[in-house]
Amino acid sequence: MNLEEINRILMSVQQQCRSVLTEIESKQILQSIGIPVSPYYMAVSSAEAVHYAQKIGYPVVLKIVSPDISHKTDAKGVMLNLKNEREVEQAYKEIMHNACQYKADAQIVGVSVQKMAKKGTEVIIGTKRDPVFGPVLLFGMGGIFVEVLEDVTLKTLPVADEDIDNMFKEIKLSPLLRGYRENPPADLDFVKDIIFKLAKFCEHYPQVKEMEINPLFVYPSGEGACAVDARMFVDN
Amino acid sequence: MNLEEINRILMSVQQQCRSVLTEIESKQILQSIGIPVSPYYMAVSSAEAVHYAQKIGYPVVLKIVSPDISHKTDAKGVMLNLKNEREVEQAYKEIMHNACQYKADAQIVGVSVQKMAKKGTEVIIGTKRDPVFGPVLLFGMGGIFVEVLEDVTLKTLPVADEDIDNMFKEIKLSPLLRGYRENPPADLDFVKDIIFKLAKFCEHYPQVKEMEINPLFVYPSGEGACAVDARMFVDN
Amino acid sequence: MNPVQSIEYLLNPSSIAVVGASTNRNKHGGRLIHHLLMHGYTGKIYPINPKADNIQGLTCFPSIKALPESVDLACLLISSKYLLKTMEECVDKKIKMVMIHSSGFAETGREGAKLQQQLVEYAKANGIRICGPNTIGITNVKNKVFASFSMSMTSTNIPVDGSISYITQSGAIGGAMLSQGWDKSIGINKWISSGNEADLDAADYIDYMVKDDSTRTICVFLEGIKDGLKLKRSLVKAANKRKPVIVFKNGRTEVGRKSVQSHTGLLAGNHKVYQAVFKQYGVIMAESLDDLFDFAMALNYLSLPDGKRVGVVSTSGGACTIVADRCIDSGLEVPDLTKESKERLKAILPDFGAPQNPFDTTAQILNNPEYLKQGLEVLINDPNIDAMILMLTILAGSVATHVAEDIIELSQLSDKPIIVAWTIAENLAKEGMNKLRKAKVPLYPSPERAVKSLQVMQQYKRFLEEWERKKEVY
Amino acid sequence: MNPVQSIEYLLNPSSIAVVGASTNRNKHGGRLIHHLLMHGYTGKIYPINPKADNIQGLTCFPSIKALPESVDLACLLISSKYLLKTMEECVDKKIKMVMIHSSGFAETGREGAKLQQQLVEYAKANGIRICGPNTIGITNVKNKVFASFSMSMTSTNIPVDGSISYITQSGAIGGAMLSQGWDKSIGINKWISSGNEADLDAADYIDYMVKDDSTRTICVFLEGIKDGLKLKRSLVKAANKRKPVIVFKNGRTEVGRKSVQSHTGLLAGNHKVYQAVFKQYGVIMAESLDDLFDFAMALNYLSLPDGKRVGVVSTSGGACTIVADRCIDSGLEVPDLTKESKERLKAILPDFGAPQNPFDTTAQILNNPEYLKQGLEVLINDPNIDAMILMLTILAGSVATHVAEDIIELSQLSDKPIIVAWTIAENLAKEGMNKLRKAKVPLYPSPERAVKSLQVMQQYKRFLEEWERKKEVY
Ligand SMILES: CC(C)(COP(=O)(O)OP(=O)(O)OC[C@H]1O[C@@H](n2cnc3c(N)ncnc32)[C@H](O)[C@@H]1OP(=O)(O)O)[C@@H](O)C(=O)NCCC(=O)NCCS
Ligand SMILES: CC(C)(COP(=O)(O)OP(=O)(O)OC[C@H]1O[C@@H](n2cnc3c(N)ncnc32)[C@H](O)[C@@H]1OP(=O)(O)O)[C@@H](O)C(=O)NCCC(=O)NCCS
Ligand SMILES: [Ca+2]
Ligand SMILES: [Ca+2]
Repeated sequence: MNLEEINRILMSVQQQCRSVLTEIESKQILQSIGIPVSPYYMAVSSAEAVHYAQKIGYPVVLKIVSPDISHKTDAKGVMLNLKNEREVEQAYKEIMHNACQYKADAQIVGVSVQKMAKKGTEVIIGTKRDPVFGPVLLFGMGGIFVEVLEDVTLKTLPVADEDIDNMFKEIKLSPLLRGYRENPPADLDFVKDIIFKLAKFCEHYPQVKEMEINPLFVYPSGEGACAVDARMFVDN
Repeated sequence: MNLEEINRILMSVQQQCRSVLTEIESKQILQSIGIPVSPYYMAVSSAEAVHYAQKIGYPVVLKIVSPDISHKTDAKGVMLNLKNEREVEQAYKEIMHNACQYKADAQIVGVSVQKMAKKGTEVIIGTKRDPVFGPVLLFGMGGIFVEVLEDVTLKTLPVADEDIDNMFKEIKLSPLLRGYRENPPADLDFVKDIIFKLAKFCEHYPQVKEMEINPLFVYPSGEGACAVDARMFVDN
Repeated sequence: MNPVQSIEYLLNPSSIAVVGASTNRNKHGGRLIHHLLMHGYTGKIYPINPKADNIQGLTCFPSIKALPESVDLACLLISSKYLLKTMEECVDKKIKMVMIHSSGFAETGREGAKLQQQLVEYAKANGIRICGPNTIGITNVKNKVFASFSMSMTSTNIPVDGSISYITQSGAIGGAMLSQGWDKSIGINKWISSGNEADLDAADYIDYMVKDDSTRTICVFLEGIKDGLKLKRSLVKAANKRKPVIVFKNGRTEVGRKSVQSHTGLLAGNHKVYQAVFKQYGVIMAESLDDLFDFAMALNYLSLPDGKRVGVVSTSGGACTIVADRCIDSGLEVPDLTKESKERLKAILPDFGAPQNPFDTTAQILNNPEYLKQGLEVLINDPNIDAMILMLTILAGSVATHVAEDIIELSQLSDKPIIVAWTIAENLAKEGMNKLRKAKVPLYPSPERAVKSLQVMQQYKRFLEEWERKKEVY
Repeated sequence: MNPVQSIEYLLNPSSIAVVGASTNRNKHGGRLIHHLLMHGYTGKIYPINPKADNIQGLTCFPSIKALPESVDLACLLISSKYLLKTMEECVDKKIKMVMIHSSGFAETGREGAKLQQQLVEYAKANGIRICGPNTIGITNVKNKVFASFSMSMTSTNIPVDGSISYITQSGAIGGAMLSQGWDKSIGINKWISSGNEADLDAADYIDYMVKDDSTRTICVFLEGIKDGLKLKRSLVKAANKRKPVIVFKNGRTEVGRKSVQSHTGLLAGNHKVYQAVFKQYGVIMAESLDDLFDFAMALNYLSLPDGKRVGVVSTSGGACTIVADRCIDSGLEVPDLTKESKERLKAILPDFGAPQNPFDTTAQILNNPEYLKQGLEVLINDPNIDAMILMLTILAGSVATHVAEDIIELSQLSDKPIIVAWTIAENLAKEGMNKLRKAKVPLYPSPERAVKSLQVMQQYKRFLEEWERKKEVY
């Protein structure tokens, strides 16, 4: 864990009396605890956006970055699969426009330019603080499943290796993780490692009230996983 | 219902002492009872495949057609999203090769060239004959869900309007049908109409033992649905 | 003779011949005669046994042929070998209805199945109907007909004003549950052990019960059915007459199906298809054995609730919470009370009581049992409430009897259903509990069983509304 | 004094002062004294009541101060207004453990919560521990301590050799279930109504029961907990000692949580998080109230099964199917028997019997009750079988008693668990059923409750194996 980096970010959020970290700040923290994220850059103009898009390599994703907008999709602040300069410029303008429509007074940090991550099995990993039992880990299938099916399972800390294995078995769609029909088994060891890292981070920083990686793209065994979107909330 | 067309197909299958209809035969029957299918042509050479692909317009799908191969994906006999001539030719050769690998003695009718249907909500509709209660209708979410979650519901004939409405409510993922987050509600009236047509067909032709449309792509309300794959089994 | 008429002879015979009657009351033939006499059967009993001339005080005849007159019902309790000969004598004697208790037919395999088939063909050809074979008997409490050798017939204080009918394809399970139900004063009036259903089957018996005015609710323990369409026709008749049919379907899993096949020769069938049929035709599914009579009590004694808003009253805070949780988890609601109701509750409550739904009378009820009745009255008359669930805990002796009387009084004044859960050892509140049972207030030993029964009533109400809209298709 | 020592004084007091004792046996103070005397409490009882000098034959003292010596336990049954003064007297008298029965504290809202807080602070400052307030009392059957005014104390033939301990945060639910459990001869030995848990809480009581050698199984009726980490520490101790903890968690839904809050002042908390904790720490969750003692019976009396392969024996084909279905639906298996077992079954069976698992003795058992024992013996000794479920139906009278004796004999010979479901009216097979209960063979009124209890044993076995692998992390 890269403690200075984490403390720096948390300190700056606190100074701005904020309790919500931006996606970028959340991803920076994930990186400093050893969790891979899709590469990203912060652009504050459409030209910068194009510059970074070329640097990362198409296709790219543009997302609004603002502490006041946590549901980016509702604010139409996410443009996927942008394949060339023109589309990036167009997307930048639209995102900025939609953000004002959505929340006129929102403080806009800029637009993040991210690599369009390779499709993987979508899962969700999170932590929350329960008033009675302390930090709680959450694991479930991502996207529509987690909401419609509520296909999630919880564990409280401290948590053992066997408990994480149970998490993978307890969810209804667990066959999808262990390889189903033509899709190969997911890299669950890698996911377990991510969960342990989040647990350690959670214990180390009690001021972090809630954290969510949704979605985490999990690739076939041996190919790891990638945090595609993340949110964090701190006590203030 | 176009009875002559149906009788013609069933007669020919019977003459060949077959109990399994090919995808094409099944789709012809669906069309003659008024159920839309993705446009298709039968090609018996890679040149014919390219010709039909241009006629339908890219992207296209190529699928093996053989009464002895009902699980086409297991036989690697399905190639999706073919965008140009070269890909169609390549796909044709591969499919034929895979089919022999899969079942050397399989009687190959040819390769069907189909329009790559616009993505919709995947559902599964089927009928089966129960030894005690006669014809039974099946409805559920398509693809992986139906298998891993067994998210299906049954009704026996005769069936009323209210029973079909109940089918749409009884499945676990029913919120996905009634419009969820950014995806609009599915054209359930159209699906109901398809189910009634299948029920009538089933009562009319008791020799049809089992039938399955998997997947049926359902589009937003008012935009109908399209049977993308179908199977039928008859008593023989 | 059509099935319904023949079942009239089965359940209301004015005369019964018992072939294989015995003086020995440890044998089936002896027990059946004893049970008929013990419960005061009013018709004529003709024991048939070549070796005896008097059985338990009744003149005995050597054979059916020797009978002075025909009889409405012949109970055949002799080994399958002699059956065909006895059937011939029955035909000659113009007997229309026979109950064949002997086992050794389809339930024992191919040989037995063949024998059973011969029997059925002979009966069909000669206009005689069969209940069974392999049946443990029938009961019609109101008409004092206890024609069965099941030990359940030895139950005491059997309720005489019942209107629940119970059809079972398993004699042993049927008898076991009948004894439990009667022991709890549940009004099971007509009982039919249908055995292998070689001739008359569950659908025929349901048809009879649908027509029978003294039957309000039909319970069925079902292992399998040969003619599904015939069953559907019977269920349509029940739905049209708004008579609830509650079914426990046995043989749901692969191992269960094999077990049904090997014990009855019947095909248990595809459980998912049965569930679909039950849902379409309004059959209430008993998930566990207890559900059968739990649901029958609620459906039989009470009028259906208008909606799913439940008023909860209890003598304990913990109990209020259990019932509230259970209602929400089974799709019922526990709504807030109107402003007027809250005011009326405040007026009768001690200072620390909370005027809300669920309403906890607290232990104050021990000093002032009136609380419960006053609380109940406010909630049951609240327009936001469709039905009441009342959970009693450790009220004993006189307080308990007093509370029971109040509940009975209120349930007669309102047609909103009141269901009672009473978690206490029977012997501590015997008198109060028996008053509730006599007054046909549904009483359950645990909160979960009480809530489930109310939920089923509400589910049946919604089915009847749906049935009105769709019945012409059926 | 640490919690475990103080609870020793609570459950094994050699002397008890009852402040608010009364001659009037309809008042709580009168009932508590009466129950102590009725069950032969061996220690000294000091009733405290300024208005009386003799209560139910015991010399009465005007106040704690007036007592000739200190006491191990003081039961305070006076209105909350006088409590603080009485507590001061207890401190002067060196009394270490008080049980405060009075309500009117946190469960009544902010005022009461403040009063409760004052009480707790005073007690802490002066080294006195509190059970309650708002507790209905405690029981320790083996030591004849029935210090409670709950009506459940009037239960008769309470089993004296029990080893189940039951902690409840709801006095009324606690008493209601205690009376039901004892009525079924379930061996509940120690019982604690913990009330508002202002000082000693469920975690403390679990710690005590884990250390207590006469406790084999711990049941808890839980509404909410303030200190979750403390509870986790207690569950670790229980797991390390392989003592099963069974919890019914109340307040699971939104409405339920509000109800717990308004009746106890406790926070019911997030039910999903509680479920996660219970799964991680091996707590067995009672889904319904009946589950608490159903599971306790199986876990307390039997050794855990090695696996999930179940042998099913019944006197009825229908019952075989119900149990088989239920086993499969709850993740257990009903495996085939070995060739040898099948041969041995064939040898003892009449021609038409089927040598298989599930094994149906058919009604032949009435003529030859030995069948059941012989069948049971073959299955329980089959290497493919880890546990037995036996379902009896309508065996009555002497046959029933005979069969019960056979089952008891077999269960003593084998350490594979045998669980019995007996669906029959109690009065028809009283003698047989009581023999099974006395011999500590788990007996259930329905097949579903029997299978669920075996499934829980198997689940706990798997937890203990997992715990060995992961306990150093905890
Ligand atoms: C039908 C059945 C009970 C007869 O068995 P049983 O009582 O041992 O047979 P018995 O040979 O003793 O015959 C019974 C009586 O009928 C008499 N009997 C025999 N043949 C007779 C005949 N043709 N006509 C009249 N009486 C006859 C016998 O003498 C005997 O009387 P007794 O006791 O005074 O000597 C037996 O074959 C059977 O099927 N048992 C299972 C029944 C069952 O469990 N059914 C449903 C369970 S869900
Ligand atoms: C504690 C409680 C029971 C007392 O109520 P009560 O019995 O009506 O109160 P009383 O005023 O009658 O006092 C009880 C007795 O103590 C006596 N008493 C009163 N103050 C006393 C004092 N300071 N010291 C000793 N005795 C006292 C009274 O004279 C009375 O005796 P009596 O019956 O011989 O006259 C009541 O306040 C209460 O809290 N009830 C709810 C208890 C409960 O249900 N707890 C848990 C349920 S889960
Ligand atoms: Ca009424
Ligand atoms: Ca043993």
